[in-house]
Order: sequence, then C-alpha cells, then structure tokens
Amino acid sequence: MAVNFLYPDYEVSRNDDRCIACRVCERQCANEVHEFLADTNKMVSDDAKCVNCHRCVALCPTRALKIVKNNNTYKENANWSAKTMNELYRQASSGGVLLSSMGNPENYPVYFDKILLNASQVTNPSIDPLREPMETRVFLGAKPQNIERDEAGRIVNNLPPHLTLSMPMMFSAMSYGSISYNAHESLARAAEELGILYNTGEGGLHEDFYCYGKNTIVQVASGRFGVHPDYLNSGAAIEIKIGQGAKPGIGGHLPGEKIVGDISRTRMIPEGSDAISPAPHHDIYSIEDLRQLVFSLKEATNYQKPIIVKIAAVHNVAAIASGIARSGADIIAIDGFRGGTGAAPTRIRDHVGVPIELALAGVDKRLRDEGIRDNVSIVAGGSIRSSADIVKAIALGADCVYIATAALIALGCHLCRSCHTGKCNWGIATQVPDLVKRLNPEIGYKRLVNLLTAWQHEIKEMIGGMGINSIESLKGNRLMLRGVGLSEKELEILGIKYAGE
Amino acid sequence: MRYVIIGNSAAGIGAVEGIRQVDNQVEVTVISSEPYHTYSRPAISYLLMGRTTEEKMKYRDDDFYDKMRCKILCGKTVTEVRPAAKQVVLDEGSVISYDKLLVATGSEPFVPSFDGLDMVSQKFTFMSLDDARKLGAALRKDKQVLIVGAGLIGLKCAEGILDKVRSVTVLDLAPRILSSILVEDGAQLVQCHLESKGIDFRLSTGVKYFDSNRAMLVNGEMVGFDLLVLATGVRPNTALLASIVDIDKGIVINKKSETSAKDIYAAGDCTQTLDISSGENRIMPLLPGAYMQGECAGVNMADGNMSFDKAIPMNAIGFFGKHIITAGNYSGEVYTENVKDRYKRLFYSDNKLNGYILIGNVEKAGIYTSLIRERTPLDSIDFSLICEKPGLMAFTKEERNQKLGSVSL
Amino acid sequence: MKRVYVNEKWCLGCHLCEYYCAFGESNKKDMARALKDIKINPKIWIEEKDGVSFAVSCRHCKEPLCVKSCITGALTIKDGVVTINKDKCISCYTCILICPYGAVSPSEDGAVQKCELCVKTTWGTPACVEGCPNGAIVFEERG
Amino acid sequence: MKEGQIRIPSGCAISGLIDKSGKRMSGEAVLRSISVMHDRSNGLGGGFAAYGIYPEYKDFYALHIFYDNSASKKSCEEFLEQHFDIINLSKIPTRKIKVITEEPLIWRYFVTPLPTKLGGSQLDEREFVAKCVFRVNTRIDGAYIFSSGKNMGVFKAVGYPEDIGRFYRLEEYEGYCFTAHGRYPTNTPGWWGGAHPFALLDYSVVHNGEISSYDANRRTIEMYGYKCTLQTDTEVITYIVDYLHRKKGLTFSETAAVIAAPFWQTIERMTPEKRETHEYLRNVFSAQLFTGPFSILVGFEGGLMALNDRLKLRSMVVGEKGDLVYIASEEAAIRIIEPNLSRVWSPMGGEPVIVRLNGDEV
Repeated sequence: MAVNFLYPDYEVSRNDDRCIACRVCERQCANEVHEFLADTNKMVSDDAKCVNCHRCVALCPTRALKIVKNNNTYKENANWSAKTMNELYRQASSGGVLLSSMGNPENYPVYFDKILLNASQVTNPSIDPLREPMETRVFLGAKPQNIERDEAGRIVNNLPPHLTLSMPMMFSAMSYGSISYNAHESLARAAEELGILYNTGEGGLHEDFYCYGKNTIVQVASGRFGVHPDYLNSGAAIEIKIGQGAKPGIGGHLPGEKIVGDISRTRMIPEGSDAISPAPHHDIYSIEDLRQLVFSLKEATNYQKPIIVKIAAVHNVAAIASGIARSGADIIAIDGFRGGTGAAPTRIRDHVGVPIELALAGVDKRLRDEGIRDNVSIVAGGSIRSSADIVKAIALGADCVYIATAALIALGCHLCRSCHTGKCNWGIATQVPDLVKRLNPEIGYKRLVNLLTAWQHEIKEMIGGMGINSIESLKGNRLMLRGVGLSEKELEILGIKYAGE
Repeated sequence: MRYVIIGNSAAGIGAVEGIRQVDNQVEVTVISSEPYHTYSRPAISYLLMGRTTEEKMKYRDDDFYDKMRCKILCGKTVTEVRPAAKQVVLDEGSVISYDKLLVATGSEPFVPSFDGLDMVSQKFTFMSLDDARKLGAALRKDKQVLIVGAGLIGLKCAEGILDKVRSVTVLDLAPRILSSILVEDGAQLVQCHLESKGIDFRLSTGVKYFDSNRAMLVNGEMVGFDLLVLATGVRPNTALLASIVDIDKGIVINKKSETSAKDIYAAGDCTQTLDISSGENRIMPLLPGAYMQGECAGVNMADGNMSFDKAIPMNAIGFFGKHIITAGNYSGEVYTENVKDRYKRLFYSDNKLNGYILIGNVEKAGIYTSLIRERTPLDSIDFSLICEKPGLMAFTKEERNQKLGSVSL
Repeated sequence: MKRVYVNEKWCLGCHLCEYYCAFGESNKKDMARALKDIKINPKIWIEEKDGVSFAVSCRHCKEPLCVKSCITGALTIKDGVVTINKDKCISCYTCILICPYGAVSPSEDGAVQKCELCVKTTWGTPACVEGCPNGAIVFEERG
Repeated sequence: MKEGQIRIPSGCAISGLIDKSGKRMSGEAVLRSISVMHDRSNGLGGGFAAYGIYPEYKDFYALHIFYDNSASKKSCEEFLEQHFDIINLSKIPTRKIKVITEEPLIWRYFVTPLPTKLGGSQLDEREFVAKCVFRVNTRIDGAYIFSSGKNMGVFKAVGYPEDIGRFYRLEEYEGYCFTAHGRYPTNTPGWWGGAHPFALLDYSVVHNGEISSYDANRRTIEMYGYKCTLQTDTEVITYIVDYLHRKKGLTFSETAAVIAAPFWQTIERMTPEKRETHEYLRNVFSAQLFTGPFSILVGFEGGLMALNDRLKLRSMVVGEKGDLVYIASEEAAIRIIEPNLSRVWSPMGGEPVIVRLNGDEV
C-alpha cells in the first residue's frame, strides 16, 4: 500500500568498472541484497534490504562497493525530521512498539568530549612510559576497615574478596544468545590473555567456557537464566544485574527462535520458549531485598566472590549507589544511557537515563561525602569509546570501566543497529551457524587484545604526561580534568574546573 | 662402499635420489648403454611433434650427476654380472666391482617374427631417443607410415608424426585401440577422435607377411607404406640376471626392490610387480612406478627402510588435446557417466574401487587413484558424491582436517 | 616449513581465495583490472556442499607423488615448495592422475598448474592466505 | 591570594638533622644548612620544625598560632579555654628583620585537654587535639594553629629561610632534631600559614616536589575527616602520614611502602611473605600512593623519616657522622655543617631512611 512505502535509507553503490562479479557480496549478505544475473554477468542489488552493515563493502576485493546515504528527501523541518516521520509511518502500519539495537544515537551531550586532560610542564616532569614503569593494575572490591596484626606484629591479610585487573577495563555483560558462541569465546580468551574479566551476561555460561572462570564475571539477572551453584562458583565475581543503560526500567526478551541447542541448554529453558527477563527482579522490590540477594549469593559461594551490582544511570543514581554501597555489595557498575543493547524499545533507549559522566561524578562524590567510597569500587560503562574516555572516567572517580560496544566494533560490528533481526553479517549478534562462523575467535580475540593493549599504551602515555605513574593516582583526581563548553552547573556536578582556571 | 646402478632412466635415477636421501657419502656409479644424459623416454613422441626439445626432455638438470656426486658411465653396456665376485663386466672388457647392485635395465621392444620383415628397408621401433632420432630423420611429407600396434606407444607415435607425413595407418590384432587400458565404448570414442584428425585404423587384423613396401594383412587387404613402425609391445630386459636371480615374467622382487640374490636389487620395467588393484603379479612398464621402485631400491641399498607396495597400472595419456586417464583393473560393478565431453567409468567391488577410466574431463583424477592405491573402504566416504565429482568433500570431516590442516581433531 | 593449511571450520565459502590467487598470478596492481571480465582459473578452489566449504590447494607434500611421477622432471621440490617448470611440462597429466588431493590442474598455457605458495609472484605470504577474511587459510609451520 | 584559594605547585629546598643520642643542639646548624640552598627558594616562604625544644613542657601540646588581629586571638583563646587547660601562654619571641614583613600575631600555648571535654568527646587525646586544631583553622577567622605537637614546634614565615630563622631566634632553641624548608612557589601568595613545614600534632613535613596524585590523595583523605584548606602537597602529605601512622597504626616503613609504594615489578621479585604484605598495602591504600616528584622529611616525636618518590625525581642526600644524621636536598647543605662525614649516600626512590633516637623501638 502506497502509504506504507518507506524509501530505503541507504543505497548500495556499485562501481561496474571495478566489479568483477566474484559474487562475494552475494554470498556474504544474509539480507540477500545482492544478486548475480548470469545472463548479463552482472551483480545487482536491492537497497531496500540493506541494513548498512558494510560486510559486502569490507569483503569486496576490488573496492567496487560503497553504501551511501540516500538523498531521497521529505519536506523536512526542524520539528518533523525524516526519521520521526518514518517512525510514525512504521508505527501506523504495524501498531507496535519500535525496536532498536545498540546505544542511544540521539544528539545528547557527550561530556567526555567536553573534558580536557592535563599534562606536566616544568614544575613536574612528565614520565615516559617507555623508560619508566607505568602501572595500570587495579583492584576491585571493598577495602578492609581496619588493619589487623598477628602476635608477631605482621599484617594479617583481611582483604575481602576482590578482583585484580592488569588494566582498568573489563568487557561488560553480553549474554550468550544475544551474541554468538564465537563472540563469547573471543571475549573470554581476550580477557584471559589480558588479565582482565569478561561478563557472561544473563544467558548463563556455556560449558566450554568454564575454563576461563578466573576471568569471568557471572551475571544473575531478573530471569535467572542459567543460574545454578556451579555457575555461581565458576566465575571470579558475580554481578547482579538490576538495570542496563540502554533500557533502564525495561526487561529483556530473547525470542524463542533464538533459544536453540546450546543456548537453550545454557539458559536452562526449553528450546523454542521465549526468554523473558522481567523488568525488576521479583525478589527485589526495595534496597533491603537487594541486600538479601547479595548475601544469598555470598552464602552460595562461601564468601569467596565479590558481588557486583549493576544499575542503569538514572536520575537518582547517587542515592541508589549509596544504598548499594551499604548493601554488602563489593562493586557497583553504573551503565550510562549511551550503552548498547541487542534489542530495546526505541523510545526507552533514546529517552531514558542519564549520561555516564554525570552519573559517575555524582556517585563518586556522594559516596565520598558519606565516607563509604571504600566500601565499593565503581565500574563505569555506557559507551566508553577510547582510552581518553577511560582516563576521564577514572579521573572522575571510576575504578575501572566496562567496555562492550567498542569491543564489538573491534570484532567487526559496524553499528548497523540491526542486532534484533538476528542476521548479523559479522557473526556477532546471531545464532545462525553460517553467520556465527564468520567470527573466527582466533582472529577476534587477537583484535580485542590489540585494542585493549593499544588503549593501555595510550593510557600510560596520557597519565605519564600528567606525571602520574600509577593508575591509582588518577582515580578521582579531578584536578587533571578541565571542562570546555559546559555550564557552571555541569562543572559543579562533574566536580571540575573550566579550562583556563 | 660402492653402489652400482645399471640403467639411467626413471628407476636408475630414482635409485640415485633414494640413496642420497639416506647416505651422502657412498660412491655411486650409474652405467648406461645409451650415450645420453638421462632423458624422458615417454617424451619422444612430443619430440617428434615439436612440443619439446632434446634439451627440455632431459629427465633431470644437467648438473644432476654432479649434485648427486655420482659417477656416470654413458654408452657402456654391462655384459655380465658376477654375483660371487660382486663385479660387473662392461662390453669393452673392464670390470667394476660393487657392494650393492641395482639392475634397472628396463624393457625393449618386442617384435614378433613376420615373414618378409627383414626385407623391409625402412622399419623402426619407438622406445628410445635413438629410435626417435632415426624415425624423425626419415619423416617426409610424402611418406606413408604403417604402425603395427594400436597401443600406447603406437598411438603416441602416430600422434607425434601425423603432421609430418602423408598418411598414418595403425594396425592391431585387437578389435579396439588401446585395448590394455580402455573398454569398448571408450576405445571407440578415442578412435573416432583420432580418425577425425586423420589417422587410419585397421583393427582385428594382423600382418600376414611383408612384401618390401607392402603389408599383406590377415583379412586379405594389402597396405602400402614407406615407413614401418613396429609397436607391438615391450618385454623386460632380464637377460643379465638370468640364472642369478628368480625370474618369472620379469625379475622377481619384493616390496623393498630386493631380488632373490643378496645385494642385488632390481627396479622398473625389467621387473614384475604386484598390482594391488588385481592382486596379480604383472609387468607394468610405467614411469611413475619405475621411479618409485628405483627410489625404494636406493633407500634400501643405503640401509634405509622403504617399501613400495602400492603399484597399480595407471596411465595418463592424451591425443590431440583429448586426455585419457585410467588406473587399476576393470572388474566389478560399473558407475557410468557419459555426457558430452565427459566419459567416466568407475569399477568397484567388495567395498573397494578397482579402477577407472576418464576421457575428456580428467580433473582431480588423482583422488580416484588414491582410493585404489589406498584400498579405501568405500563405505568410509560418500561414494555417490565422489562418483559424481572427485573431491575431498566425500571424505569425513576428520579425514579432511587431516589432509588439509595436518590436524587430527 | 611454512605451508598453507585450511580449516573448514572457518571457511565461509566466500571464494575470495580463488580470486586473490588469480590476482596474485596476474602480476597486475589492481584486481579490478586484472580480473574484470575474465573467467578465473585459480590454483586454489573451494569445495562446498550443504553448508560445508573448504579450500583445496597443493599440500606441498614432503614425499610428493606428483614429483616422483612426473615423466619429464618438470615438477621438482625447491626449498620444500613443489614447483612446476612449465617449459619442461608436456601436459601428459600424470600429476593429475596421481595427486591424491586433486591439487594439480590443467591450465591454458599448455602446462599444468598448481599452487607454488606465491614464490614466483610478488606476494610474499600466499595471496589466498592474505585474502582469506576469516583465517580459514593460514600459512604456518606445523609438524 | 593565599594558600587554599588556589593550588600552588612549588619547588623547594629541604634540610634536616637529628642526633640519635637525643643530645640537644642549637638551631644554628640547620639554619646554616638551609642558607646554602638560598637559590632553591625565592623568598616566598620558609620555616623550621624543631623537636625536643620544650623539655620543661614535654607533656603538654605546644600550640603555635598565627592571629590576623586581636579579635581573632580573642575568639581563639575562648575556644582554647573551653577545651584545654592552658598551662602557659606567651608571644613567640622574634627579632625584627627588615625583609620579614607583615607579620601576624604569633602566640604559643602549652595546653592539655580538659578531662571533662576529652571524656565527653569519646576520642583519644591526640584525636581530640587534632579535631580542635581543624576546628580553629576552619572555623575561627584569622586564627591558624600551625604547630600542635608535644615538645616540638614549627616556626615559619614568608621570606627566605635564613631570615626566618633569625626572625624566630632559632639559634636560641635546643633540640635533638630540626628540619628546614625554603620555598619556591610558582605563584605569589604571601600568607605565613601557607609556609612550610606543615604540621599536625607531632608530625611535621617539609617537602620538595609536586605530587601529581594530589587531587586523588586529597579527595581520599578528606573522606576520612581531614580538611585540606591549603591545597598544598605538604598539607595532604602530613594528613596522610597522620592517617596511616596514627589512625591506621602502620609503621613508618609501612607508611613509606604506601605513599611511595614499590613498583609491581619490584614486588613480584620479593619473598612470598613480603609480597603479600606489599600487595595488601597497595590494594588497601591505593589512593594514598603519591606519584610525581617529591622528597620529604617527616619529623615525629623521637625520629625523622626521609623519603623520595619511587622514581626519585627529586634530589635528596643523606650524610652520617657519629650519632648525627643529616639529610638535605643538596650535599653542600650537609657539608657546610659537617665537612667530615663518615658516610654519604643518595637513598633510592621509595626507599625510606628512618632515623630514631637510640633506644626507641623501630
């Protein structure tokens, strides 16, 4: 029906002079955009099916392909954008909630980009990481209240369970189911090689990956998928997922067609049944309930594992964090509203939550004001895009950051934001065997190792420039930050000065 | 220590290379009755055709003997082997002693006795470079050639000279050409192809007698010719070891190329070999087998350990761009494929592939060959797939990973 | 010695190896120019069926049957690489008869062709390996 | 502009000496030593800490206080009277020096906490005193307690240290340990309270350097109830030393292992037992690590600790002769007072030199 017609957003541009009709585009497109016409020995494409994932562009051996934005234009105005209109047409025809994937794409301020870093000049030497040790090891967990000594006066190791990371980064939760086996293997192997941790997400832990236990955070989410004693005890830490930056206040839904084979077994639910994570944990309707779950999990793991509580950054995040810091949890993970997701209602993703920078600054300050910052470590996530973001997050007060979207991009994700279709051409957000195999973990894990190693180098360069040779001395060191283009209020919340001050 | 090798073709060369795989020191002497650097005998038809040259048809590079540090005595024929004294005697009377001896004397054309043959002035055999040179020198555009024998040698010769003479007629007692390697319909196919190129055939008939430039055939026909090529078969040169070692159809050897006499080895066309596709001992005058037998002999002479026990008859041959590959024996059930340019017959029984014939499309024939050589149980592979299309896909995943990734999963 | 190894687990059946092989052989700088409107005849090819695919090319056997069987000495081992001297080859196809991998194939120029690990081209690492997007074809030392 | 309104990095000279036998010497020696390093300061601050100078009042806290005016003196003294028994009070004797100007009122009180107040506070005595010091310094406008230990005192001002020493008649004091500081701030504040040493209770710190970890350290120590009103490194160092040593009960060598922690690569080479301790300290007190260049002298009752940052980005030399140990930014500053040293060395980065009076337990 004509009123349903939506012009394709993107156009596949093929340079016929360069196309050798090798058909790799046709073979590699799960959306069946490309087709070989034998009679003319030519390739043709159907733009309407293209999600702009760049698989064909990347594999075309002669650079004959590119994807360009369509310039078909509505009579737009500042209020009624083409995007808004298209969404409206779509809903008018479907009557349904719009779904999207990955992080909030809207034009909200990215505070990381309005914060600048310091460097030493004259009064204090900058430190060259190529010449001097430059330490990035961090510990996550609660600090003991008191020093205890034995009869001989030696300090007794009374540290609560904690995590040791070679660098202040971890891979954040992405469930087996939402991402592929090979993506999980890449993350697990990279975490092991890097000396950091990855996170199972809420889909349980595939039996093949128990061997990466010391580099694994096992998640307990509202659906409790795949949670059993061995699971809880297999990882180095347990994360209670309360919320996710991309969809605060919303549960999850992995459709039954993705609950097949290993995934069904790992999640401990029947094949073909929808995996529905309720919006809240139905045993946590208040903070004291959280405390009970924290201690249930500690009991279940003999007080050997630190407990992480992950929340979405919402308006009242500082007060919530304060409650969590008093709940017995060892680590708080805060997920900003730019964090990714395999599927979320578009309106929720685009309109709910707060930026991680503000949430982090607020939480760190609140916990310090209340003298309970030592009770917990803070992990900040929600679109950490570069080593500079990490340095800024740590200077704002984070102990460590969670990385997910960046890791997926390293694995090949081109942010086409079509995860919810399950036809990820890069083998990441899919369970189709032919697509899954496109992500070779041998390549994938090395790319992750490369990325984080590069970031670690850059972090060393940046903090060395500040005259700091241990990441611990950057934590909460907001004097190393200055703002540009920010209001007084924003500066106040971030706890930083304006550049030039 | 000195190893003596009689013969300078595939088996002899294989032996030199086999010895050198194991022992870099030992003295090696090769004795060749022909006065040439080692050359490829099967290439002689291509030489006549102009597809190769005497230089290019050398079987190994010019520096081969130097590199192998081996002594070559060309143009010397061994007339006697003295096993007790461990000596060989050369035609010019000199004596060479050996510690180990390899006899790789090959085969020679077998020519039946025809009445009047001695009256034929221009008659040739077609096995050696000398043969090719002589025949080549006699070729003229106005000459008619009669080739007796429609086997591999006769037909390769026919192909090689066709363009250089007025006519070529090929004669055979058998009712079909290439009777040793093709079955009826395949032979017919190839014969048509050859006839289309201009070769004349007289089949199911033999020569009754020769009368100077004419051959009187058994069927009563008289065929005139200027040049006569006798390609009626070969027989192994075993005379040197007569009464020294066991000799049956050829010199009897075991899978290590050892004869019945100590320190005497034999390899190549002069021997008889177990054909594992049929289980029979046969003379198989084939170059690949000769080389492998020679190599095996060489390794074992040098106190290494090698067995050659995968001999089967096999032939790759082509005429005017039409290729034929065959292997094994043609017993058992038959898989047949006949489409356009693809003639395919697979012969199998008892869960094994026995042999095959491919004409036209010969791609990946080696995969079939390997099934015969390895005696692969057909139920361990996807036989119907491989019948259609030779490929590694028919093997199990484990096999494939082993073959392509050198990994056992 | 480094050889080309194939792991079908990661083969996507994209056939890029074939095109990179053909391109490598062309000695042209640009693949579009090298292969435009040409039916390629690569020395590596994909076998595929029912979702399984893998590349096949010369294994460079330690004891290569093709070299032993070559009737003219055109096939030799040079530094571990099974190499074809096209000048000497008379296209008898004995190598095709004997290669258990089906890795030797006819070519247009009257000689047979086979993978020579790109030692005669400018690629260094074999072109198929460079062109494989998923590490299904690797060039490495294995036992 | 004065300290506390802005963070001021500064370069400096430091010097100190201690007689392990506890024999008291006059302030003359340290004065001569610091004078040699005139060029390392720029006349914007200097001072001294002297230990063992008030033997007759050794059981009382000696409070040295700057007052901006008599009104602030009055309100401060009211506060003191409410919380302490004041045994003695007097102006600190000074002599007029032309270049020392804008001097505040400088008073000294020997006090002991009122038992009722102390009991009511449920604090130990030293914590009570420290709390009172913070109270005065943050709440009473124009009053600033810059020295609060027993049997020790800090003397500081704006000017060159040699002038300040003569101003305070340092040669008239006798103590077993002295430290001195000459300051080279990269700004131009001129407040006496902002000069160094900085002291809390009997801990005094002189410092040369600029710690890059400042804000991380400051925000951490403030969480434990300290108020960093001056925004100087010396202040935060003093508080962290106080926190670790007095409140957490770490030894001085453990304190050094926190604030100038060995690198992980060094720790990994240690014996398992030592490694565990160091890993523990670095984990628990990660936010108390100082990075960036510093050399510090921490004076305390009965001893002196010298410490460099772990990369040794600032010069610091130690000399020994008999019971006397000398520490200074430059060797010349030691040689001027003792040319015939039995041993001179430069301690490694992060390697503390802890000197105690003979008989004191380590």
